Amino acid sequence: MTTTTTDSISPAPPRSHRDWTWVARQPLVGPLAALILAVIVFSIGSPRFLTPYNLSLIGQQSIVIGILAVAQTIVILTAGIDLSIGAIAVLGTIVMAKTVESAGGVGALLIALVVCVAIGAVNGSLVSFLRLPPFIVTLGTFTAVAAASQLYAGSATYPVTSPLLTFFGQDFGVGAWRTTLGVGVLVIVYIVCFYVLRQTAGGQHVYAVGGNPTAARFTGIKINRTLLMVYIMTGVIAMIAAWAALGRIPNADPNAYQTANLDTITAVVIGGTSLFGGRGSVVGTLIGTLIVGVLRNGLTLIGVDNLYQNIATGVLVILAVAFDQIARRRTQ
Amino acid sequence: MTTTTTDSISPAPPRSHRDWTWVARQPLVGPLAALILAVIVFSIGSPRFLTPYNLSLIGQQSIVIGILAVAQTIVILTAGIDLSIGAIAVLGTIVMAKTVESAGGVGALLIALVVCVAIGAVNGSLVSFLRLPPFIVTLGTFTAVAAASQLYAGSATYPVTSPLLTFFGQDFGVGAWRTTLGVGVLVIVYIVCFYVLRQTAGGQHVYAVGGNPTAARFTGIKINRTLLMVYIMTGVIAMIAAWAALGRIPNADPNAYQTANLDTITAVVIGGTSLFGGRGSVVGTLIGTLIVGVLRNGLTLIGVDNLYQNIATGVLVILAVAFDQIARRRTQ
Amino acid sequence: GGSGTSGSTNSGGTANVKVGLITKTDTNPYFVKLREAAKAEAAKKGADLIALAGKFDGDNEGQVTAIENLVSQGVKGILITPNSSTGILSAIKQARDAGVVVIALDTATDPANAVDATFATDNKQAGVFQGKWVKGTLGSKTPKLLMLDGTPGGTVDDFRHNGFLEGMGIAAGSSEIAGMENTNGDQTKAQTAMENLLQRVPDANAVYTINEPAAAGGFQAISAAGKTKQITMASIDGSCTGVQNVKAGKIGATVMQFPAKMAQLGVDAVVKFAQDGTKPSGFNDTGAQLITDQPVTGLDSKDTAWGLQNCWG
Amino acid sequence: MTNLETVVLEAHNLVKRYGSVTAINGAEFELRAGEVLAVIGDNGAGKSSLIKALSGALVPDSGEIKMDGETVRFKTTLDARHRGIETVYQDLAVIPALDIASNVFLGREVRKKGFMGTVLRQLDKPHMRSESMRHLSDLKIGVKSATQAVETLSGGQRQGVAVVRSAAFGKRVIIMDEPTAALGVKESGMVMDLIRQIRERGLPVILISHDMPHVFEVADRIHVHRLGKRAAVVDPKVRSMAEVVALMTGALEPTEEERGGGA
Amino acid sequence: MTNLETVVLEAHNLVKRYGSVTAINGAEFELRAGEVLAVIGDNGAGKSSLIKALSGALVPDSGEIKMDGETVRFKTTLDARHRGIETVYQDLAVIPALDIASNVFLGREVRKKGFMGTVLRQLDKPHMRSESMRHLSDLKIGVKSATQAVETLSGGQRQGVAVVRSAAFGKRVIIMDEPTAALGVKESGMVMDLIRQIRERGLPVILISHDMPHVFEVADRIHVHRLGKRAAVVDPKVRSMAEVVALMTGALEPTEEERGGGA
Ligand SMILES: Nc1ncnc2c1ncn2[C@@H]1O[C@H](COP(=O)(O)OP(=O)(O)OP(=O)(O)O)[C@@H](O)[C@H]1O
Ligand SMILES: Nc1ncnc2c1ncn2[C@@H]1O[C@H](COP(=O)(O)OP(=O)(O)OP(=O)(O)O)[C@@H](O)[C@H]1O
Ligand SMILES: [Mg+2]
Ligand SMILES: [Mg+2]
Repeated sequence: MTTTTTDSISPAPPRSHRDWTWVARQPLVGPLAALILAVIVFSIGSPRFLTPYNLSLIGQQSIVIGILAVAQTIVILTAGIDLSIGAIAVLGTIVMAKTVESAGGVGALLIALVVCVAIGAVNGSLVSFLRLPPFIVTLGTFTAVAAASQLYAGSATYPVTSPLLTFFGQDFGVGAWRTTLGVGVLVIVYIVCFYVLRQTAGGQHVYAVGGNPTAARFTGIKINRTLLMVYIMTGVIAMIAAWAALGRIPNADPNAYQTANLDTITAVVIGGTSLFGGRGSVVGTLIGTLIVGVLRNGLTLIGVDNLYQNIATGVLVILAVAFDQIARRRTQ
Repeated sequence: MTTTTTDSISPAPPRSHRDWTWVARQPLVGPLAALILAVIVFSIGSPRFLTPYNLSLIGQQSIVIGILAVAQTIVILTAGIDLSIGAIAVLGTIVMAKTVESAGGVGALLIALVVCVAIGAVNGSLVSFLRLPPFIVTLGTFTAVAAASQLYAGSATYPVTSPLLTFFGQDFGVGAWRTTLGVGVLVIVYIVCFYVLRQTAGGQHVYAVGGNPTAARFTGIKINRTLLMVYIMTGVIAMIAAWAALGRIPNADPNAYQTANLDTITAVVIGGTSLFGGRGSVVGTLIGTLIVGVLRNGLTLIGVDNLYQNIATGVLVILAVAFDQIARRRTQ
Repeated sequence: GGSGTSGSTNSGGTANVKVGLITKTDTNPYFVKLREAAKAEAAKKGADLIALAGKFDGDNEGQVTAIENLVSQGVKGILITPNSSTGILSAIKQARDAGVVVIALDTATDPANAVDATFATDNKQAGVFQGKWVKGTLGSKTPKLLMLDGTPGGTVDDFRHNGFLEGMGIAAGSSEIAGMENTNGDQTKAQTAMENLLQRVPDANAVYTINEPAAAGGFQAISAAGKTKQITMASIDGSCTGVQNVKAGKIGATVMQFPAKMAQLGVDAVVKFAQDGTKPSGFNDTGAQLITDQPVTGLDSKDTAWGLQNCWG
Repeated sequence: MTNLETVVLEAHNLVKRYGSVTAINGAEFELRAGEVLAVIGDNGAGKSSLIKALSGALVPDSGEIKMDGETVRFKTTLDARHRGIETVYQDLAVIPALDIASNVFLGREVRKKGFMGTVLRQLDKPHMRSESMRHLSDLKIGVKSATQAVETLSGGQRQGVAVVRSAAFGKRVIIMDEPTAALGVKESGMVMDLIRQIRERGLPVILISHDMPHVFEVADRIHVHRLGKRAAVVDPKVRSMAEVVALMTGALEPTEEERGGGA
Repeated sequence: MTNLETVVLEAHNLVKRYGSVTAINGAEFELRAGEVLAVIGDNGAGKSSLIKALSGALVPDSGEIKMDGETVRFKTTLDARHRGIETVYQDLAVIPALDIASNVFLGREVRKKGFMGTVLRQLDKPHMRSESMRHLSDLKIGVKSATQAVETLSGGQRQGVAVVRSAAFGKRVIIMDEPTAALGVKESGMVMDLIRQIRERGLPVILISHDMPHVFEVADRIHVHRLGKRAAVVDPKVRSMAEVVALMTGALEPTEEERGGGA
């Protein structure tokens, strides 16, 4: 696949040297090492940590933020940011819960999909056609959507019993290794988005639009269409997250997931994706999500209080990122 | 000051045309026009809006966020972001309130200054020497500092009576036009930072570091020192904001100003500063702060309900930014 | 959600009893008091207390995660100030199925029998006390009411708000409500909100506040506008700062709640369960007490001296 | 002067202002079928702005662009591309974080055959890589692998990637804005060869260059740009290098015919 | 070969690897007092990497750099600058949003005299502007005003700003990496003049260029770089242009003396 022409630089440094730098230069080594380290430490700290049940718990606790973080990754790859994504998912849960009686399970899902996609399309149109800063646009829709959720829910919460809406709460697995379908959805969303970003033209255009917008424009990429599609996709993913959320907590609550935006951005940044666009991957985001989940769970298992957990999480996240930087700097 | 050499392009389009684009191309026309428009609309909507007392109120309500937003602007100009700035200011108020009895007013101010600068220096060191993403670093210090405030305050609030600490709450003015010294502090902080950014070498370096870090490095700018100084300055400004906050509310509360980070970033972005660094000004931020303050005040005066106020603010902020974009696009 | 069952029963006999506490947030002074009291009680009884919390009011996901992790950790009992919703019910059910005793503190679940027992205040009743006092103080004046609310949709917020209106005898949406603003229970936001409200309704005469920080912010604005004489304001919480403010005349009256009492009762119940398997049950009202130095006839109240002895924080 | 050769691309009275700077100031332009037209001029004369207007990268304030005699309005580079105009821009239009193959095929990616390609829209990366490497080695530009990110290439290698892209895909007109500016002697030579090959394929080329020997080597006609407009079109067989440079700087006046657009 | 002329800047056995790419592969380097040394080589040969190592913009993995016979370690460009080395980089080191004057004086801003300058540290913007304009017009680079943001300049004008910066401030050594790549005929000529003037001032210049006529016009010696190391140093008075190009591509073997670093 690769041709070395005779004129290129001699590519023959001693093997031992090369092997090491090759590993350390991979963008995800840092976060991955941090994740593995955390797992090892907590396994020693608590005998319960590595049990199938507990690992399944960590997976379940990561479902909603994990799914939303995929969408956030794609938006950030275009040099954007989405502050409204959590609010869209919350509105999605409320729409599902309130329409399921009259419209039925499938109907409720479709209505929620339409609503989420419509909001995504509004974000996308403002960002692409009017070239407004995504921060302001999504802050605006965040405020508006959150208020709309409150008004629509009449500030009440809605328990959900429909088997279709809570479908992703069901168990599956083999022997002691059981988890919920929601974890499966999480995995599938990651695989699909990974494929789209890496193996399709649309994915390449996402990187191009974020990496060098002028160049993307010059090469004839339809920037507006790419951005619009990205925000619409965000709406779709938010709807999936909403559905999975009802599987995990069968209750639609306008006050839920208020920190989802910050949480998803944190997962994305820990995963090594640049906030300036054009660089990063969803795999990093998955690792970032898991790091946060493992810390939260592990610190509880070893009996650390919330207040100290917050401090510890902050410090450990900084360490994880620092580790990454240092590993990469050694090879520069 | 400017020499037109004979070889440069002929600069003689018809005057009428040039005059108009010149105005519309100024970076702050959009936000300024939006602010003026809002003022006009609210003046018509409520007879109380344009009273000296009400205008002074808007000024007072803008003091703390306005001062913090200056620091946020400088950080964002370096392509960074500071999520900890509100938490630092809150810790500042608690330190002042808790040390004033033993250390006296001046002592309390000095201790608070040391604490705020120390946290800023931690942020700055991690961002500059370890090259960690500012988002993660300041999210970490935010969590840690917020928790530290809770622990240090024992989750209680501290009323402040020291005349020095509440000094900026005093009135001044002529006739009906009265306001507090805090508004004066706000204005002074803006003037000083404007001067530093525009008229000193350090300020130029802030733009350079944010605009093109490689180029800044190649031209021999001390990037690390510049970044460190910026975050230290953030600490200083946070301490001033804390002092001014006690002038406005003579009570130190670990739960205060939780949305300060988002509020300052919003003001910065509305003011036309790019989140990608290197472009923007504190004047824009001041206008951004005032836009938000005017909307909040004006919407209450004309009797808009809270939830609808949120929606309206979101929409109006988007409109303000859209206005700016369209004005500038017409001239591109 | 959630799956499987865990071997959460405490196998080691030598270890201390482990008690989990989950509050709505870990920054609200009210919950901080509750946490501190629980810690103290646990220390006294030789139990280990792990304190967790949601990230914000309404963080169901955070509370569910906390329950799951505590069960996985192997606690004997969980004390929880549940969020508004029924959202955490299935997680509570799983915990109980795993042999953990679950006790609601401060706020009842819906339905109440989703937990083993409840030690709580009736927030609605507290709101009614506040409303009755304001109405009694206004006397024959037609109320022109400003409301400094908390967070839209919070259960406690709704209970207090509705209770207040009931105590005042005002229907929701009545024209006597001259203005409402959300303050998130934050002093700064409350001050800004009150400043702006007073610009719109300069002749307001009654103010409802969601909690004492909001009342402090409200007072700041009212006194700056020189309207302290004209306006009657009350609050709910019973923190020592709040009672001080009542004593200083900044707040007319406050309704005291007793977080420490709930926490002590809760910890005791779990320890007892660990010792002899007795499960607590039922709803146990820990009470609400109107505190004011300007009593209204026909309304039970205590003065600030009593309040300062019994306050929290 | 009338001429009998077919005009492929022409522009009349183009104007583009940036605030008080007039980058294009009533420029004329004419490209004939199958010719190599060099565009030369001082720095800041407006050459890049002119070809940006011709390729849709900027929309002129006024003036007219015609292709095959028909008036066209290019709002984006895509509009121009659909008409078969491919451009190498001076501000290199590459995406730093993407690899060489992705950059070469950006905007016209090749999908796999069969189910994976048509339904799942999977890219045929191996194909794109081998094609890119083939084109690059045609230009004797040595890179190690098509999976290398463009940001790790040397200045010249990057330039090579941009040249390859336009040369490989141009259907009607190929525009190159200083394609050899960063290239070595050998690589520049290959680009000159490439331009000749393109002309042999019958495609016209617009070449902006400051390198007079190169210009005189390949150009059929030379468009001299000065102060935002066309000052003259000269025949390199008639005018010497020194004369052309003098025309460019205004030291020499063009003949009436040259001023009007040449023969 | 020993030589009697003073060596100002030299490097021995420099190595710099990027993962599996070796950009500098045991390179030697020697710059003598008062000379113009041209560095030439194919794209990707490692010329830019070499001068980045010499100017502190990258830290080599191994090898030694000496200035005036004394070993130096440049960790940043500032270290090199303190020693009087000024560089024009190929990846233009300009700040797009700042104006021309600020770019020219970046990192060595001039403050006002008196109270405003010493206490309030105010910049002397009028002075910096007029100085920048003076330098630019010395190079015959026409720009409208020194307050124009660099991002609005044409490619060549930007290059001019970068050249002006180094030429104006170099004290011991001036390094230029393809300074004329984007410049017009006239402007390139001015840069060549400038290089001669600098030599007359007694300062040595390192010039990387792909333009052989330019190289032969000003260079005293030519350093030929190939596959990451120095292949030869030749005397332009001895070797012809064709021979040098052949050396560069490996078609011709250098003499023993040339291989060793020339006379
Ligand atoms: N975006 C812009 N804003 C303001 N002025 C601009 C902009 N782009 C170009 N200009 C100005 O327009 C003029 C022409 O620029 P252009 O890039 O077309 O020149 P050029 O002939 O290609 O020069 P070069 O040979 O140096 O590349 C220059 O004076 C430049 O400063
Ligand atoms: N940051 C980097 N990461 C990986 N490889 C790099 C990096 N920088 C340079 N290289 C590689 O090192 C080699 C030498 O590059 P360099 O820029 O020094 O070449 P050059 O001689 O200046 O070429 P040109 O004449 O094209 O400017 C090239 O093969 C390039 O791909
Ligand atoms: Mg150009
Ligand atoms: Mg180079």
